Amino acid sequence: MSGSFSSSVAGRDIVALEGVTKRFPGIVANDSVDLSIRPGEVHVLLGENGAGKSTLIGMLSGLQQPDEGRILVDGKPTPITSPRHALALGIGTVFQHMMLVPTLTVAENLLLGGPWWQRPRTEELEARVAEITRRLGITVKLHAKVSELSLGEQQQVEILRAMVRNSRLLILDESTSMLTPKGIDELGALMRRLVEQGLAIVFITHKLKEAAAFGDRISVLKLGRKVGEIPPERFRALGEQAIISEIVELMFGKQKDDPEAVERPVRTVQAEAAPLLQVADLAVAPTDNAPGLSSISFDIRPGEILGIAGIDGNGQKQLAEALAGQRAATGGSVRLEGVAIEALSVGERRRRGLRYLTDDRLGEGTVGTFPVSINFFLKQVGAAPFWRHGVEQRGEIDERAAQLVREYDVRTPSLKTPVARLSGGNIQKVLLARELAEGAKVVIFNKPTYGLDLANTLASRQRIRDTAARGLAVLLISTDLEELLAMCDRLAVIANGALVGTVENTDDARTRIGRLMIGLAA
Amino acid sequence: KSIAILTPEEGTDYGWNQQGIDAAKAAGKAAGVEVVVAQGLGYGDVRPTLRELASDGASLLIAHASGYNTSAPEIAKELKVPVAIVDTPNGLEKGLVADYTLSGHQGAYLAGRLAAKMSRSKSVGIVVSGEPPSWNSQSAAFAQGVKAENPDVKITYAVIGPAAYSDAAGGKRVTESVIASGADIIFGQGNGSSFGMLQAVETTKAADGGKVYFIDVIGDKSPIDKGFLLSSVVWNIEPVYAAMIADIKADTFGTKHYTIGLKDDSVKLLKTAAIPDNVWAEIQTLREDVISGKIKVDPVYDAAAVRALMTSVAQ
Amino acid sequence: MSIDTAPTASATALDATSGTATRRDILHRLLMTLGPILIALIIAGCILLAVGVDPLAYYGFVLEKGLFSPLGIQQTLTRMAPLLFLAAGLIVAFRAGMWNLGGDGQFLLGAVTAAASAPVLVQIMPSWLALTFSFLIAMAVAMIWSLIPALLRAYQGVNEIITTLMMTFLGTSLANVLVKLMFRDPSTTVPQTRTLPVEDRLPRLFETTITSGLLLGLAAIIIVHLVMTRTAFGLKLRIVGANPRAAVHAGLGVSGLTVTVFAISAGLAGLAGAVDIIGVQGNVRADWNPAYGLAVIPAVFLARMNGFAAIGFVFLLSVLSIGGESAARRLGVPNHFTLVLVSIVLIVLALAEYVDHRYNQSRKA
Amino acid sequence: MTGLFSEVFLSALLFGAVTAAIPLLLAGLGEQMSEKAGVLNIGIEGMMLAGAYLGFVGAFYSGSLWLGFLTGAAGGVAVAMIMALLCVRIGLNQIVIGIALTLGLEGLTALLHHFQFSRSYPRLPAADATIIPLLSDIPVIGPAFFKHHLIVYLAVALVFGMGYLYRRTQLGLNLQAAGDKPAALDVAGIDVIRTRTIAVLTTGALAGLGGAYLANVGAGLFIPFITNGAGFLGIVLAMLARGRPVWVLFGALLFGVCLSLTTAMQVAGINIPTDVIQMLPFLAVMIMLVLFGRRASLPAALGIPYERGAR
Ligand SMILES: Nc1ncnc2c1ncn2[C@@H]1O[C@H](COP(=O)(O)OP(=O)(O)OP(=O)(O)O)[C@@H](O)[C@H]1O
Ligand SMILES: Nc1ncnc2c1ncn2[C@@H]1O[C@H](COP(=O)(O)OP(=O)(O)OP(=O)(O)O)[C@@H](O)[C@H]1O
Ligand SMILES: [Mg+2]
Ligand SMILES: [Mg+2]
Repeated sequence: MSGSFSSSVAGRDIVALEGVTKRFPGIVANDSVDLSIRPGEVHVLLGENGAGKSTLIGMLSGLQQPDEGRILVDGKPTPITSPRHALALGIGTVFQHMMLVPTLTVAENLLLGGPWWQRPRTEELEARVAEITRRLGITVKLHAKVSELSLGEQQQVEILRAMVRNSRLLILDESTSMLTPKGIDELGALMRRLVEQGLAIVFITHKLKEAAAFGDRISVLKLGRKVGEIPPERFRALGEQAIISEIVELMFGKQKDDPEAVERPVRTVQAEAAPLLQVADLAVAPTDNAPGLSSISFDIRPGEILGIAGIDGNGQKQLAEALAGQRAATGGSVRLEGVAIEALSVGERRRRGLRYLTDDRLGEGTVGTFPVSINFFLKQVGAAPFWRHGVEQRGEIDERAAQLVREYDVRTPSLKTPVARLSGGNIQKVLLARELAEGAKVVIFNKPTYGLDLANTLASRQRIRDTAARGLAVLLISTDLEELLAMCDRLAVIANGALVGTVENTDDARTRIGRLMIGLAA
Repeated sequence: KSIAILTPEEGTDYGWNQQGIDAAKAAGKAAGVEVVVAQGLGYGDVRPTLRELASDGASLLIAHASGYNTSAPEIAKELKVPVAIVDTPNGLEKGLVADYTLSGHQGAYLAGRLAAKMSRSKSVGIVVSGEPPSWNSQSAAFAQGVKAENPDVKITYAVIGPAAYSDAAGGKRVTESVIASGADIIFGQGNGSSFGMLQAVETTKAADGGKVYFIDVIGDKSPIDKGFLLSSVVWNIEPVYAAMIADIKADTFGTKHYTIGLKDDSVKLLKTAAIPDNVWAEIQTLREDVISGKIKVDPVYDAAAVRALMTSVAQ
Repeated sequence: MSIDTAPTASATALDATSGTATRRDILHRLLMTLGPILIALIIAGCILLAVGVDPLAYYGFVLEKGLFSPLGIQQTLTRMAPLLFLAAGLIVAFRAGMWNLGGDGQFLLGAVTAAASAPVLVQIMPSWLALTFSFLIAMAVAMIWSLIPALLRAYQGVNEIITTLMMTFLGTSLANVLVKLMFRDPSTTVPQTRTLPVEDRLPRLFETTITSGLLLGLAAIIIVHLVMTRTAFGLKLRIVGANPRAAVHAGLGVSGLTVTVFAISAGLAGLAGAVDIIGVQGNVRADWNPAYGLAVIPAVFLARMNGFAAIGFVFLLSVLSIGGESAARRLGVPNHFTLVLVSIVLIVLALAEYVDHRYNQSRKA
Repeated sequence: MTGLFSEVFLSALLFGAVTAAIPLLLAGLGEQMSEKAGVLNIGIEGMMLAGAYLGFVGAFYSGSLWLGFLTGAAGGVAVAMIMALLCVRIGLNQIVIGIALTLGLEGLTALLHHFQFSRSYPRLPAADATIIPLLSDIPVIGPAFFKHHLIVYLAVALVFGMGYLYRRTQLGLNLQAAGDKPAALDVAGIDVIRTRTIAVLTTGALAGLGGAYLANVGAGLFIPFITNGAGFLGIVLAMLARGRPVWVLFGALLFGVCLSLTTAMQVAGINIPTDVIQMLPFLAVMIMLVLFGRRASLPAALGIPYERGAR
């Protein structure tokens, strides 16, 4: 693929890390990591949640300084002191968390960083963006406010921003997590074109197939240490399956072929049983920056997993929030076990067994500054046995929290650690533990594996299957079609706030869903 | 042995606080007792200071602010120390509480006569930074004096704000407006804000292009005057304090009201170079009439009554 | 829709420490408080030297007259009563992420209504009952006064910093209007309310001049502290404060809680006014505004919204204000110097906390 | 009663309204800039006092108003530097430091005044007015609005300059980003700390200038506590204006007009207590908030210190 090119510049690292170590209170996030980044290569960085990938990126982009070790740029030791410095060195980063100003337009965000006395050079930018987008085959709405864009669109803007800056090294931290399968393929093709033009790319993902498909070189981090590297020569020599199994071996130390390709277990959907959740003609008014919902209807029976597929930003969040009671519905009915609940509060719906696992873990799922232990019980504040007569029972809370930490394998320095300090995957485990606790009847999962590493993804999926197997009704919202096909009994497709069709998950489901998603009849 | 005076602000205001402190010092000196000055105490709770001064051995506490007239008698009873308070004529208690309700209304009346005589535009203004009783009585008497002298003189009355004592900018702004309404003599009352009034008078021309004059109250601002001070209703509180000290010695403290007035010059009009001698002579005659009772000036303390007087006067 | 998660987050940064403190922690905190105060005194001492006053003499008087003399300590403790109530009210609001900066308006309205009702009520019912009623009236009035900012924040998302600041300007004026026009004592020329006789006020403690309002204040702040740290209700408020979206997600009635928080906070401020009037002042004069709120706000922050620490800081403020006045008088410094002293103490304490925090972090890493 | 509202008197009232509005305008514009950049500047009252004091000292000793404005602005900047150092650089709590600075400057300026001026109470001569030809000949309006010191027109021009700055320049973008999402600004290569420092220092300069105007032109002298809460009004104005400088101007004028209204009503003999009239501007704004409240949103990162890479 890139052979001809990389051989010509082989051996010249743009950036190299030597023995880089970074510590945070209570944790060594990076432990003597060596890494070489070369032009013409897509260097894939893999690792579990909390392995230290983003920390490494933070040091490359000037957000953080290593405690030990050094960074070489063009062979010279160069402490990268600030993001500005990193940009000046030609290092452009698309961060894992959105780094756009929501109240500014796309154009203004792209212009951010110019000399302060200048008028923003909009015309110049427009020309430049037109050229880049044409080359990349994407479109961006330059004059839309960022807050009005879907997460996927925002991610495109961030990639575009790195391009506009003429980066020599482009870092993408989990940039595919918000994209559709088609978008992911396009991004892959784009990366290929960019490295062919001589750029270096660092690409972080949790999806091994992406790693195998787009990478030239793979490094694997584990608990802050680099545990292995597959250099380009070896990479090209192996097939996709071989690469994946080698990665899995590096990451988990055990051999297993494509771990994502689990058999869909035959489940016992009680076809004759009364639906646990019945939704009829649900409607929600649109807001400034989100589409509304119109006449959403579906049923879910006990033990059934209904998937909601669709491109991000088509009303998935609105649907989940309307069901959970967080968003006012303008019409329609929601019945839980036959009882109308559409007029009930969030808390009351939860007490009746409706659970909602949000996709916004830090924004609304947790209180970042509160300890892990309390975050397990955020939705049960005041309930026995953790509170008696309104008074906190710290012993009970800690005991149960410790139990949940074990049961759900939450990796945390202690129960008292503020939850925001955990990595994304571990925060997700806290949420799972909270939502699946006793009394659940219907569970809404919104992008449950977004940002999770492979092991956590698999574990979460297994939890969801177990949930259904216990006779609960599950609504699974995801932008990952593979995930939906691997999990669901039926799939509905959402587009522009309406369900455009529902299909049974049979062999031809993939194509039928695909047709629905691009606006054709199934 | 020693007496103490408590004032809400620093005794450098050429006004109420300074007059009180200076008088206490003078009276103390005359009687051979030490004077402790507690100034700048604000208008909050002065019980701590009162208690401390009493425990330090002061044998008379002069609570020189109407805001202190609840706390001081309480401390008097608690610690059996004589206190003197202001503006509370019915608060007397033998041996413990004496009142000195000071009112310069007689002087203000003369100031009104003076202003009416001297106003070229036949329009004078009263600017106050708040409406405490002692100011009200002077505002009212001033208006009465103006009208008695010449009913055709227009009086403009303006309050800067409810408690704009330190609002110098407000003092200047309101005074300028009042001058614009035609006044060429301003009768001004207000602590810090009165310096703003003075500044306005100094920097604003009257409608006829001439000087605007300022009549001050309580203190004597001539040391800082730039030639715009027409007069001042000056209070001399020393006789009051001297009488108090004497009453304590004679064991008659708390049995009488102390007042100030034209009679013993404890209220007097300040003579400045701006007042022609013939006018001054006329004012002196009027002074005799007030003292003799031929002219009766009654104090009006209530803000609403003062305003009523102004509007009725203004017509 | 970014209503104002803004100051919220900085509040919660402080809120993380709601856990129990060990003895060593307390000792450490004590050191980290006394040390900076010493430094602040040195800085302020330089200013004193510059104006020709012996700083040692000054501080000697501050300590003697504010702390070590029997009279001084009694005055200091008496001064604390309203401040403690205000601090308690601020703790509730700040922990819940509501920036109630309207404490002074609520305080004054509470004070005026207490002053208006108590002298009347004591004539028709037993004293204790009358005072209880006065307290309740003051609390209720302050609560009602907070309703507008509370509802605006809860249902319209209007930032409460603006509304409470404005309501404080309004409340101050309204309190004056009430004193001058409605509750004015007809027997005095000075516009003020009727005076509650000394014997009907809150009893003094033992043989001292310390008001029993101090005990009420202590009780209030300790109860508030325990409720905020140990109960489900307190946790709910803290969740709302730390992450309002998480509160919605968790099914908490955020709007209702917001109104409740404002009511409690304002109610406590109203009680502060009442305890000052019923315990000490006896009446309210027109244009009276001690502006305690402004000084208590930083104290509550420095205490990291911890009730016990707040007691300490309120005590410190009281010592400084009582002793500072006395020292200034004795040495011929204008009383305004106390303001400078308090300001320097606050800044150095804030700095010390930062240094301490940094040190802890680097040690852990 | 006919003579009461002569043209001269009406224009004096409006003139007074403008004079009273200018310090509020400058303070509000300054506060607005801080808030835009994410710093809640509660210490603005202290900055105004510093400006008032130093501005007066400068003008009094040099005899030049312009030098006074300069020293006043410098005084505001000096206080703002403490604020920037403590709250922006090292991230101390903005409310604690703001209140502490206000208290400290209240005390310090009163102290300095005590030692320096409390026996002489010096006063400045009248500020010389720049008379705008033609416009100043309009009856009532002319003398009220077009016979002010040059600094007044500059302050009004500044309103539009700020509007341009916020909407049309790179610095405007930077400020908004610093208030709404500082991390995004940082990774775009702009130093957040520096941006916020610039904003806070500008606030100091404007507040100091406002204080100097208040002392030198508004009052013509300095006395302790002369600002009387103008800084806090500036905060309210800035928050209500939601990032739009013209709204600060409208708000400041509203307050100024209400103050003059007090005088007008008294002179007209309308007997409403001054307390009630003083409540009017606040009541007006409260009613506006109740009616249009939802729109009063603030920058997302307001009051939160920025620390690079913090989680
Ligand atoms: N600023 C910080 N303060 C404290 N701890 C931190 C900080 N940043 C990262 N960590 C910790 O360092 C470890 C590595 O985190 P990092 O974000 O680099 O992981 P990651 O590999 O990117 O994980 P993920 O796949 O979940 O994004 C985690 O345990 C995290 O909790
Ligand atoms: N290698 C480089 N190439 C181009 N410019 C550089 C380089 N290193 C530093 N600079 C410039 O030097 C200046 C100082 O950098 P920077 O803003 O990072 O430093 P700082 O303000 O001292 O620290 P901080 O990053 O904490 O703000 C910036 O203007 C930056 O653009
Ligand atoms: Mg990461
Ligand atoms: Mg992640």
